[in-house]
Amino acid sequence: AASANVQYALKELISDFGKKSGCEGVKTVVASSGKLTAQIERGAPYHIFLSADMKYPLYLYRKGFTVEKPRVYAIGVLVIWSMKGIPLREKGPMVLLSDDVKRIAMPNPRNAPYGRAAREYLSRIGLFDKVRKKIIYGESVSQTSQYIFKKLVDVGFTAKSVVLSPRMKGKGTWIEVDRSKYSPIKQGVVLLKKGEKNRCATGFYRYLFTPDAKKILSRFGYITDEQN
Amino acid sequence: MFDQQFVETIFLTFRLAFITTVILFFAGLPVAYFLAYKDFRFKPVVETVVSLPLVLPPTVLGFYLIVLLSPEGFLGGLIEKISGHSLLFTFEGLVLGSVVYSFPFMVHPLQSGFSSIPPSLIEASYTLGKSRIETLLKVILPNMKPSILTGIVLTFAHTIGEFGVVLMIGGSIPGETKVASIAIYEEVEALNYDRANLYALVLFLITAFILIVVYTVNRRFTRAQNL
Amino acid sequence: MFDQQFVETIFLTFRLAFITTVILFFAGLPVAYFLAYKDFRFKPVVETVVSLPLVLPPTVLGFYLIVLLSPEGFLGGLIEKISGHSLLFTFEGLVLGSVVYSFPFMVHPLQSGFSSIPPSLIEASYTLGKSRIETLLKVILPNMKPSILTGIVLTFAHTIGEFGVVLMIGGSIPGETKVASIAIYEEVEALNYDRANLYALVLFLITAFILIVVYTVNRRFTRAQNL
Amino acid sequence: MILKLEKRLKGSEGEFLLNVDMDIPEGSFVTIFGRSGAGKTTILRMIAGLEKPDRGFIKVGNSVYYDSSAGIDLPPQKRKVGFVFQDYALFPNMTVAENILFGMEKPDRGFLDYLLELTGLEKLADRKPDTLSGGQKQRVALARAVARKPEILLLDEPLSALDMETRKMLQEELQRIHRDMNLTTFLISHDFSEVFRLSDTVYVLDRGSIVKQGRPEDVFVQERLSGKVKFSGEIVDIKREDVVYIVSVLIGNRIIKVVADPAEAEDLSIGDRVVVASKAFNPFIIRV
Amino acid sequence: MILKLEKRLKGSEGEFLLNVDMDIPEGSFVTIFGRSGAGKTTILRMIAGLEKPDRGFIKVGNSVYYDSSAGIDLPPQKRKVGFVFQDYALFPNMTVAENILFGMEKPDRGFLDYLLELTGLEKLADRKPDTLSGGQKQRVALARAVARKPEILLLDEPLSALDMETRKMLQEELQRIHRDMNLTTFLISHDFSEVFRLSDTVYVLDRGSIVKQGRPEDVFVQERLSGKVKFSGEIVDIKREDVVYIVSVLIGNRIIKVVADPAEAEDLSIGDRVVVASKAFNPFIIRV
Ligand SMILES: Nc1ncnc2c1ncn2[C@@H]1O[C@H](COP(=O)(O)OP(=O)(O)OP(=O)(O)O)[C@@H](O)[C@H]1O
Ligand SMILES: Nc1ncnc2c1ncn2[C@@H]1O[C@H](COP(=O)(O)OP(=O)(O)OP(=O)(O)O)[C@@H](O)[C@H]1O
Ligand SMILES: [Mg+2]
Ligand SMILES: [Mg+2]
Repeated sequence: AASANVQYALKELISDFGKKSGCEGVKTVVASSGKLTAQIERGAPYHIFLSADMKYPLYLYRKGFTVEKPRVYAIGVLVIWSMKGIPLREKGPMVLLSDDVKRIAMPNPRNAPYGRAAREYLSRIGLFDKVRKKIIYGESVSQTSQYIFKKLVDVGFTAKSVVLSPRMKGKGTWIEVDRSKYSPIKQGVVLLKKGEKNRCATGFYRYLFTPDAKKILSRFGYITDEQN
Repeated sequence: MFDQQFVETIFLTFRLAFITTVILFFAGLPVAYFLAYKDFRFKPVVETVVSLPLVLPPTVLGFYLIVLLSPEGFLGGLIEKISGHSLLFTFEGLVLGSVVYSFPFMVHPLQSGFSSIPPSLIEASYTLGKSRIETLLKVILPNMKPSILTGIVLTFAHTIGEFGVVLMIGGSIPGETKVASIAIYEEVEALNYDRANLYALVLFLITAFILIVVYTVNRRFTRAQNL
Repeated sequence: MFDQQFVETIFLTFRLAFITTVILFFAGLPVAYFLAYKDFRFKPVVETVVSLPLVLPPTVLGFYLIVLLSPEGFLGGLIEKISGHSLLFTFEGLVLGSVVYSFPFMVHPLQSGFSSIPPSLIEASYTLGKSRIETLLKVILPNMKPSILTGIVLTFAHTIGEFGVVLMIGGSIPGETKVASIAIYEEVEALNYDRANLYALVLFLITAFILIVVYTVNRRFTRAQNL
Repeated sequence: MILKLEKRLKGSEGEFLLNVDMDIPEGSFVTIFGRSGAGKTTILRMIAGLEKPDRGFIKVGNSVYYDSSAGIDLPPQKRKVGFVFQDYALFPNMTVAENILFGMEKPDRGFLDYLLELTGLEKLADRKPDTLSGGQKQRVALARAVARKPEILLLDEPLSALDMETRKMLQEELQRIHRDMNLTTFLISHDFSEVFRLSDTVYVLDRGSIVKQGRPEDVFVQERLSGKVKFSGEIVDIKREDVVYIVSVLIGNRIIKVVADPAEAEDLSIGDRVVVASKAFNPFIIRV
Repeated sequence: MILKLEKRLKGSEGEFLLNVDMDIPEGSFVTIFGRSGAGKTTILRMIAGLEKPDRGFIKVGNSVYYDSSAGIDLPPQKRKVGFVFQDYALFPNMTVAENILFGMEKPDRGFLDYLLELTGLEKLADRKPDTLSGGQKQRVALARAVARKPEILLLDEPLSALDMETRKMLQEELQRIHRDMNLTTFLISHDFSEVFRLSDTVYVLDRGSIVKQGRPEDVFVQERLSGKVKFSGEIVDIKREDVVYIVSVLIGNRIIKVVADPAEAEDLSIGDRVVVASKAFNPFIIRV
């Protein structure tokens, strides 16, 4: 099971892992972290849970559904993205204050880590209260990305993995925001008790921390431990 | 416990359900009337089109609505040209989305209600010089109360519970488009089960209260004959 | 384009919708019959309870179902004790969830259909020595076809489109619980709009085809009299 | 069969008590006669089990259909009655033939054909009731009620929508059915001739109570004369012819022309109800 | 008014063509008489605009209701007709009073009270049709049709479910309404006396064609005699009394007892249709 925003990278990881280990056809189930957590709690037959943050894996760990403590397999990177030609590169984040920007999308901070990061970032640079009225909340990173991509909003916050995804690559303009102005978006993974006995599951879990995997992850816009 | 945002959200929810139901009743009536009393070649096609919004997952329907309503979309452009602003991420947009999504829930029961009226009643009204409209209001509608009730209850309850479309085209703006179903969803996602339960409970109680009143009043007027 | 998983998913979707509709028809009939023909004090309460599943956002309903059906939950424990395995994350579980969620869509139209039958027809059948069952099958049901159609179409289409409950208690397991609505959701989430559109289109076309056939056959039998 | 029924009804002149007590030999043909709203239909409905008396007792042959004191109340299905409803209550989803077949315990094609022929509906066998004329519907209702081969036949104005000719024919058939199947038959009718022709016993009901009962001729005929004759009728025309007036009086379906002198005629006008009498009347009978 | 109608119908003996051509003076009272399924109701429905002739022409006063060649087809609302339906078609959601009021162009309490009294429904004014007896429903239907003060009154067996007494009373009222409001009235009835009492002209319809027309007495009465009398009737009883037989013959609602000698009586049996004749008959009239 994996939360939505890791799935592009996940596809590559799985095929790479498949080639190397012979575990073909690792199946993925994609939903939001909250739903997956609720399901796992009730005995969903998942082996590994790749979350978009640490909260959900920790929750499951505390409740005793995991084999060991959650580990960080990647750190997400927040970007501001626009399809409407807002001069992000030139003016930086302050462009959000301009009248050209009427609507700003961000994932909902209540349940999406990228949303929390975006809000924290805006508060730290003192913009949050000023742009509050312009904000539209997307349910998830991907919905927020849709809002941006469909030009329903002028700019928006999303994950770097989105703008680097095969479909979005090269569309619009985006900038990374100052990484020191928000707490790192640690993406946690846990090996679930149901997967403890499964050779492929444990194999894949271990594979996630190999350099091969890290290379793929960083290609998709994640920061992995070494670079940190 | 019941902070201001909570109350605001609940209120917004019932406002949306109420407005949607009212609009759908008046929008659904002519369509259902037409489908029940006219026979034409392509009627099955029209009936199918009426049912189709149901087939799409609400979020997907919401997605297509976004495409349609976005300033670049056909409808969105038109609306923006006329009214000066877009419907997306506004309460009006939510109403539109709910209306589209719940359309079949109103039209179908009304249509089957219309077909259950004995034609001789309608003929009698016509020969008494009453226009179609007057016949509709005074003869047809009062004699299809169970179907009207079905349409209204299904639409109302469904609009309260619906969240896919709303989630898509609303943007969860507190006081404007953040209705209870979305609030509950968010709370569940955030693992705040207590608060989700509270929302659900309040929603449940208010709706249950409304429905019990409706059904009790209805029972007064149309007592079943124990057959 | 139509790889095996695609076909499998579409097939699973219609299988779910079909099974759910059949179950709901037979489960909804007695409830609707009872509500239409019996009058008792707490009837408004029962009617309200029947409508309430609608009020909850589907994912939330799904959430509560999970809680109920989990091996620790009351019902789940019972089921596991009896059948030896849990319903959660299985096709049977999906069916159960859809049945609960779509219940009002079947019961309401049937109930209003029952009330539209002139009591004298039922009396006539009784005096001809026909039992309640035979009267139901041969006299009542054939004369409330529009309502039955409404119930079936609403349930069927709604089950196809529903994804909140299914997502929650199904777990999106390919070939077992991953129905089209979820597939679409996942593809949209993954920004694979083309594939999402393809799913939606195929779903649309098949359902449209089924509905057009149903409506055309129905038109044959119950022609509207242009009034 | 024994029939003791009590039920409060709301009529056009306020509440009243329907209260009847009848002891009817099995196999007899009983007519209930009375004004609109007197409670006739209600009696039949209670016999059929479609309505519950406030108090009462119904026994047919050896089986007790209803007994309020013993708490017995057979459901309609268990009472072997055939009911022709005042509003027909045909099943719209079935054709004429299917409606009739539905009445039978097991489908009997031969009997169906017989009933269709009896009611002159052969050509309409495959039509739905919606497209039938009033009289045609009524005939289907009759055929369907008989199809069940009931013990008791309850006929609520079964021929009222029919023309004289069809009606006479069906009356004869009803009589035959009644005799052949030894049915106890209850008829509600407003037609004197029908009542005379068909029934053994007439009960006249008024506001829920039986005010008269007996053989039709005892109940309806006040005068019995053979040498003298009196007909009541109505003046439909008065015409002057030379010095006398010719007064046309409608009696039954006949017009009698009576010569009246001007003094007499002055008193009369069209629409008056009159009696035509004759002192010297030597009737003889010619068979037709 | 002029009425030319053609329409193919499917009857009990196969298809037939309803084809009538009537020229009716405004204000007259017309009866359509005929067998079940002859097309009577269909004619009224076409006049009211509820059914479309295949071809035809309907003109009332100066307004053309229907003209197939000119493509004119007024909707029912524009035709000022009052229709009493064979199946009443009362509005179940309205009380008796509301049903009648609904028929009026504007509510007229006084007229309502008059109509309620006329039909003897005062006490039932607040009842819903479901709880009425057959005859009560029929009276509501009549009151509602009249309430509109129509130009043409179309009565499809409007009194068939009523007892003689109520029926006679309403016939008189119908006549008065007809005269007072100068209505053109069409009546469908199977009751001879009703037809005689009420109508100026009778059209006898058979399988869609008019086979006879004229004044009631011309259409129905074959013999005209005053010194001689003949009544057709039916034998309801034969009893031996000493050496003679007393034969009871039902004529209209009367029983005539005729003395017959054994030779005569041998030939007769109950149920036979007979003619009672008398050579010497000196009728006189007594007003009642
Ligand atoms: N909708 C219809 N479709 C086909 N045939 C019809 C339809 N309505 C009536 N008919 C047929 O037309 C004929 C005339 O019907 P109509 O109702 O005019 O008869 P009627 O003279 O009023 O008879 P009754 O005295 O029995 O009421 C009947 O044989 C009937 O079966
Ligand atoms: N469901 C009911 N509730 C209250 N009153 C009723 C109900 N059904 C019938 N009545 C009343 O009971 C009385 C008797 O009705 P019933 O139908 O037995 O009359 P009826 O003798 O058959 O008259 P008709 O010859 O007019 O058919 C009527 O005055 C009627 O209004
Ligand atoms: Mg009656
Ligand atoms: Mg007729």
